[in-house]
Amino acid sequence: MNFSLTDDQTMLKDSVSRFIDTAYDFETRQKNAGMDARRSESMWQTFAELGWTAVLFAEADGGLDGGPVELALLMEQFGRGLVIEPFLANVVLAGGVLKRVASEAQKSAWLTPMITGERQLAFGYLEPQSRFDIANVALTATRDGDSYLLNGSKALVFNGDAAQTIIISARTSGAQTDHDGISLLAIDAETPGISRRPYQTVDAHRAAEVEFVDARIDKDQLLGQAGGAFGTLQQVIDEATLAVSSEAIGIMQTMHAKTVEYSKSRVQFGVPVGSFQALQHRMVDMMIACEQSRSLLYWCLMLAADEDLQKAVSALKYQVGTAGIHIAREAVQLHGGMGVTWELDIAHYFKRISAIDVLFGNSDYHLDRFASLSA
Amino acid sequence: MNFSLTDDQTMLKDSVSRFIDTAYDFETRQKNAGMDARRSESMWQTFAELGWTAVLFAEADGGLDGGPVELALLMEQFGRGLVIEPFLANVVLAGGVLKRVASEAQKSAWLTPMITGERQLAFGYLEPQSRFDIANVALTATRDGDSYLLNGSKALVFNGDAAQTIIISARTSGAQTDHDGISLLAIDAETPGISRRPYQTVDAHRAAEVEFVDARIDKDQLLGQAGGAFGTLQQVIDEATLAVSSEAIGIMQTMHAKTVEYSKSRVQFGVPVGSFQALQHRMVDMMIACEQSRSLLYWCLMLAADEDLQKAVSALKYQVGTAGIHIAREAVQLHGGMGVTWELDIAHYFKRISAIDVLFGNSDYHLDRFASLSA
Amino acid sequence: MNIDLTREERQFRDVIRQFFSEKYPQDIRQKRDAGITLSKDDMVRWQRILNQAGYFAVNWPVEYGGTGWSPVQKYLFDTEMAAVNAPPLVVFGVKMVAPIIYTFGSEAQKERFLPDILESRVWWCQGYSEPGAGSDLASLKTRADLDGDHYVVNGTKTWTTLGQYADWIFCLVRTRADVARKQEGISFLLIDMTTPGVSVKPIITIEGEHEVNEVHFDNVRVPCDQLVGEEGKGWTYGKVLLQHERTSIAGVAVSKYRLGQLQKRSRQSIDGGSALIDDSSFRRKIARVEIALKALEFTELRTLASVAVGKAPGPESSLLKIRGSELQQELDALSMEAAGCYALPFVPEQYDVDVPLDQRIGTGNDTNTSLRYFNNRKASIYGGSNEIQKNIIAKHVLGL
Amino acid sequence: MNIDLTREERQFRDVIRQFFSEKYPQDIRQKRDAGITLSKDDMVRWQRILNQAGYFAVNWPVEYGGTGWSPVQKYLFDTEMAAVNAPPLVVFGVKMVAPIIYTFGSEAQKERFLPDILESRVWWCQGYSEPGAGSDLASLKTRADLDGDHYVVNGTKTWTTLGQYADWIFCLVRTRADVARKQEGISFLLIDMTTPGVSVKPIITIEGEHEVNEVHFDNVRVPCDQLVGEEGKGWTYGKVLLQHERTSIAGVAVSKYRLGQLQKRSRQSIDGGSALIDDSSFRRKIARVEIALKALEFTELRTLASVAVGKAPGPESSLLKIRGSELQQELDALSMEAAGCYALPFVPEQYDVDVPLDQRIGTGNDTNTSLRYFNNRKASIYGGSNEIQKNIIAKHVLGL
Repeated sequence: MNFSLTDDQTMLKDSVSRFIDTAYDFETRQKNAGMDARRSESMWQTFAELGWTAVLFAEADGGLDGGPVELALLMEQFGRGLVIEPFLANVVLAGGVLKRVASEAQKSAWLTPMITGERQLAFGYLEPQSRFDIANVALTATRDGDSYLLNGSKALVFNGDAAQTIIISARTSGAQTDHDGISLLAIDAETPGISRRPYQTVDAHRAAEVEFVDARIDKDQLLGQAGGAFGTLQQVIDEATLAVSSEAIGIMQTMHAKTVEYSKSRVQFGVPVGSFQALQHRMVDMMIACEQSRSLLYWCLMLAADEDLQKAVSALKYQVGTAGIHIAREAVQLHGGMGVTWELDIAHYFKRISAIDVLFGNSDYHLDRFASLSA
Repeated sequence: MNFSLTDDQTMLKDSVSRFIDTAYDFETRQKNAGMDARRSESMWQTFAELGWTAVLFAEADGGLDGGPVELALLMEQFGRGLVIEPFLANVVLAGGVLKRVASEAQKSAWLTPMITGERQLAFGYLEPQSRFDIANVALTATRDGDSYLLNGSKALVFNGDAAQTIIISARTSGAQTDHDGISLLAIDAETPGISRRPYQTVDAHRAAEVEFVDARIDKDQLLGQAGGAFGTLQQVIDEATLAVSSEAIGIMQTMHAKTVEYSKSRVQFGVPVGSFQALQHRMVDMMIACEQSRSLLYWCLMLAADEDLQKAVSALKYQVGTAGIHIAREAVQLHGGMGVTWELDIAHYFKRISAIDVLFGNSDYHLDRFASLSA
Repeated sequence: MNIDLTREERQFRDVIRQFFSEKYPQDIRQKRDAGITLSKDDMVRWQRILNQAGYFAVNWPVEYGGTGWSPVQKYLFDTEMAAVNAPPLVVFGVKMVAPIIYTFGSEAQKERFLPDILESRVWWCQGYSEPGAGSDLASLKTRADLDGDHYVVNGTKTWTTLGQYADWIFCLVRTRADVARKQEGISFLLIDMTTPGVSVKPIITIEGEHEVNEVHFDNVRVPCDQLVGEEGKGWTYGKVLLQHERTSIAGVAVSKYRLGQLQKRSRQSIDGGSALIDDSSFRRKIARVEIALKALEFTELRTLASVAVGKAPGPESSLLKIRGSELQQELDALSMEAAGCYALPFVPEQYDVDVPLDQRIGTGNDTNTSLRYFNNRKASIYGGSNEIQKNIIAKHVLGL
Repeated sequence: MNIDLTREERQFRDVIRQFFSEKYPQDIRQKRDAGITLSKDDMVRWQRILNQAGYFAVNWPVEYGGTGWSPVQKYLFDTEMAAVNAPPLVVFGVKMVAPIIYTFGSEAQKERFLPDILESRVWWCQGYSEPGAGSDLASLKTRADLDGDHYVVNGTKTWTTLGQYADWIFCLVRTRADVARKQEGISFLLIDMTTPGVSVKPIITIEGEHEVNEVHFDNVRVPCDQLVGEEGKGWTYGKVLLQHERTSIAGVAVSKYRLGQLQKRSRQSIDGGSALIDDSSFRRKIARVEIALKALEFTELRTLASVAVGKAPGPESSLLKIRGSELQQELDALSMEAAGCYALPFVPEQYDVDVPLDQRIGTGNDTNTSLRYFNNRKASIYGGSNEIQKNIIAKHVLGL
């Protein structure tokens, strides 16, 4: 029984952490967040050069053979830095699909240039009506000779405005919420019949609503088996859930630390507000909530290949959802008026962690999934 | 809009309150709680002489024409005094059935002597399997000529050991959880075929498990319409729910007041523990929880005759259940070790309010009932 | 005990209800229902409509042009106004500074300031908090030094809501520093925002909107006749104000409207299948809020009933503030939950101009939800944070 | 990162598991499973069985007859023991006083006291708290005044668990009053309960059982060779003890067993129809506890892993205490909820003697549930209340 990192993992953690400290301060982040859809291209190039886009992929695919521990290490630091670069969309979501089911040719076309930073990817797995059910796929891909004809909508496609290639889940057979009959397809964003409506999200990430009207793609753009993609979809989303949960832990720990620091320096009634016992106990509760989240992350990391992983991921997401919102609200409250200003980073941590609760199913969704897997 | 009491109500309240202060101190209560099944007969006689057993009944039945407000006033003070006399069983439950559906002859036989304190009554509305569903009635009453033959069990029959007459719900037709087919019957406790297993409850009240094996009673012991008792049953249980909720408010307010007082006198680290801000805020939260409960009681009292009453009663019971347990736990915690001793009244308030949460459906049950009535 | 309205009260309610159904402008209503931020003009126009009907200065005595309404009448008015989602009044003039002026001001001040407030000709804002004086308001540092027949004001006020629209500001300022208690030496001053040396700097809040400001005073010369009441009594006046208009502090009427909207929203099917209300967890959360709101409503009515028989609302208004803000925030959170993923798009432009619902990102007002959710974290902070309210109750109610 | 056990650890676990399956007496097991309070004899007999197998002094060094186990081995042992619902050890001798004796005691004390503890010949109890010294333990007033080669002890100790069975008591007493800090002047004294002047008075706790006591000392003459270590160092020794054996403080293993029982219980149909687990609200509560318990288990494992690499468990044990007691109490409450109305009967006699399940009031162990629920409110109070634990974390971890 051993919770220590390997030397390589420690090096990775230190390098990301140092980068956040030295090259990704809040001011830089806010400047980049104000830029257009592509954000800072040079920043993304740096991510690629530092090898972070490669970590999660097999050496054969040009990757560094990292696993869930490496993912968690990266994401926790990204949380701490409030990173807005499209890592989740490119690497975890689209990359996660490609590494699992793409052919060698498909990998060369989309995965390799993503890893080098040359190509932007996105993954559309949600639709306006699907809420948290990834099997709720109404967008149809109808076989027509050597092509598929696509009709329908994808919602909240992260990085969907900058992406040159968009992977989507589509229904090739079955009813709207069937697990069977879902397929994965990679589509050039400029394909006729596709229209994108880009927007910013509350946490300064970028997304798009994507409409498909008789968009025609080649049958070679099918990823994996037609109709049999649900298992892959679930694995990718579970990995992404682990990723944002790790990010949430980075955010929680940061918010807690900043609140404790603030409480030591903010003087009211002639004393630091951190000397008030009611606030002290609340900051202890925040710490406990954060530590319990980290413990569940460890559980997930231990189980990475286990059949219980789904259950563990749901436990983790439930926990970071509830603990995250608890910690974030307390952090804002204990910062007083300053906590609700755009100027202070606390507000932006708050917004990111609020967004994370919604991503890939909220606390209630995962509590119910956990309970059903536990029964 | 007027929340004031009438002069008569004020007098009633003052008289009960004075009685609790002068004749029902904790020591007396504990002494009586240690007695056998009948407890202090003289105490019950006093209740009858003071007219409290008469308050809820029509003048024509020998009562004082009181309504829900009078009931709430009495019960709140009973809560404050941790009264163990069988008021709920005799007056609210059994009396509640009789005043609604008994014939004049039946009232003379059972209600009148109960009001004068000469006869003890009980009401068996639960069975071992029924949990909180009062329509779950498996005990059968089978018509056999001029008699009914009773077979089955009643659970947690309050005052069931002392009662000379036990009223029960019984199934005369329909399936086990049907609303139709439930009848109410009044039974002499000494009827052959009835066996009672008496016990004390955690809150020092008395109850019994009652078994019926071919117990034969006369058809005249049927109260109201055969098979049509569910509506009455529900009204009686709703009124009893209002009663124990009022009692709970008396308990909560007392626990809160005692905790505040204790915190002012208990010195640790050289200062009263009530000077610690974390505890101050928790005592404020207790006060708020108590006040919100009282507000919902007012809602119920305003609606007494309204169709929304069921919904309001469920809101109230949900609230006193959650607030009661919250306040009780905090009261014990803030009393420290003393809070978990038999010697201190706090422990006994804790147990009574815990019991009240279970009576007539717990918080979850009433939250769901409220939601279904709200939909 | 009797909650029934008197015949007069029922008639009053009917008249009010008819007024709202006839006079509440369609265009403003559409904006409100679509979650679009009102312009200054919208707000002024609506307040003037109210004033023409005699429904604006609800809290003022009749002699100054107020309604002279009873607490119950005010409660009914608030309830009817919220039921149609009409915009709440901008409180700084009519509800905040006016009572100070008509209670403690000179006759000249009453004549000079009250009519402009009544007719919404002058927009007021509030200068209480300072960067270093939040919960500990009495530690404020903005100085007003006497120089002939003027005060010279230097300092910074913050969290000044809608200060960007304001013509005048009422301030608590320090006129004496050599005092035993910091509450002493504070005075209540009215300042024209066009006076040289006054500057307003926007503060963008968490959700990205400009609602509050910092107001700087750099050697601002204020004529002494703009001092209200006695020098050094400002803290007392301010405190009276805080206890003055508390019957609606809980915001019950607005929360009830919002709960109703949320219930309506949650009964709609998302995709022809199940609705959110079919989720037992969400249904229970809604039920819990409905119960809590009913409890708060009756707490407010109990307070109102005490006020009606002549008791001043005391520290129990702290309870209303705490629970009121908590429930508002709970409704915010449930709205977020209902919106699901469509709580995430941040598209403020579609709420600045009138974008038709079907051309918006997301469904209905969902993408507006997060703005309110984030912004309203302030509800438990401003007006005396909930922690301060608990301190007040602990001290003044529990005697701790 | 790797949670897999080594081959040796797996073997160890298998041996332990076999031991429990073979040596855990059937009659004690039946009592435990039926919720019947064990007699003193039961407990002594079980501890002797453990000691014969060499599994009793799990925390002691080998030289004194201990197991010398690693933290992981202790964890595995606790887990296996809880999995069969075996009774936990009576901690006062083996886990509390013994480490003080073998760490700070004289050789003579070690020889005199340790073997009797090892073989459960002497029952110890704890004399720390006093009626006026609860959370503020260092304010204790029990005096030990030197008189020749004896201390004369006067005062009262309270919350002395199972003191009615005890032969000896270890006490913190004040040997000097003229000290700068109240923590100074406290000494650690071992007292034979049969010494004249010692009297034990039962305290009945909330649920009606006799578990704790007040112990009075009236001019009790204690030979000086029963002082452990140096005079005036008692507080230091006591604190070392507090941090000594914290790996099992959270009670995770026992809570896991109880959760399993509760899940089993909630899957049983009440009346041939639906089971409690079919109630979505109850199911979610169970799931929440399961998640929280898993989080706590991994928090404990993280602490264990630090201890294994040589780091002493510090203030994080306060976190284990807080969450551990909260979850125990949450399980108590859920058991109450599962029992429904059958939580109410108070029939202690059916748990004193072996009444067959089908002759009990209520179903299964339901009527026992409330006893545990009420009694266990102490979990957040004793051993340093959860408020004190939060103060410790605030000060020592957060630096507030």
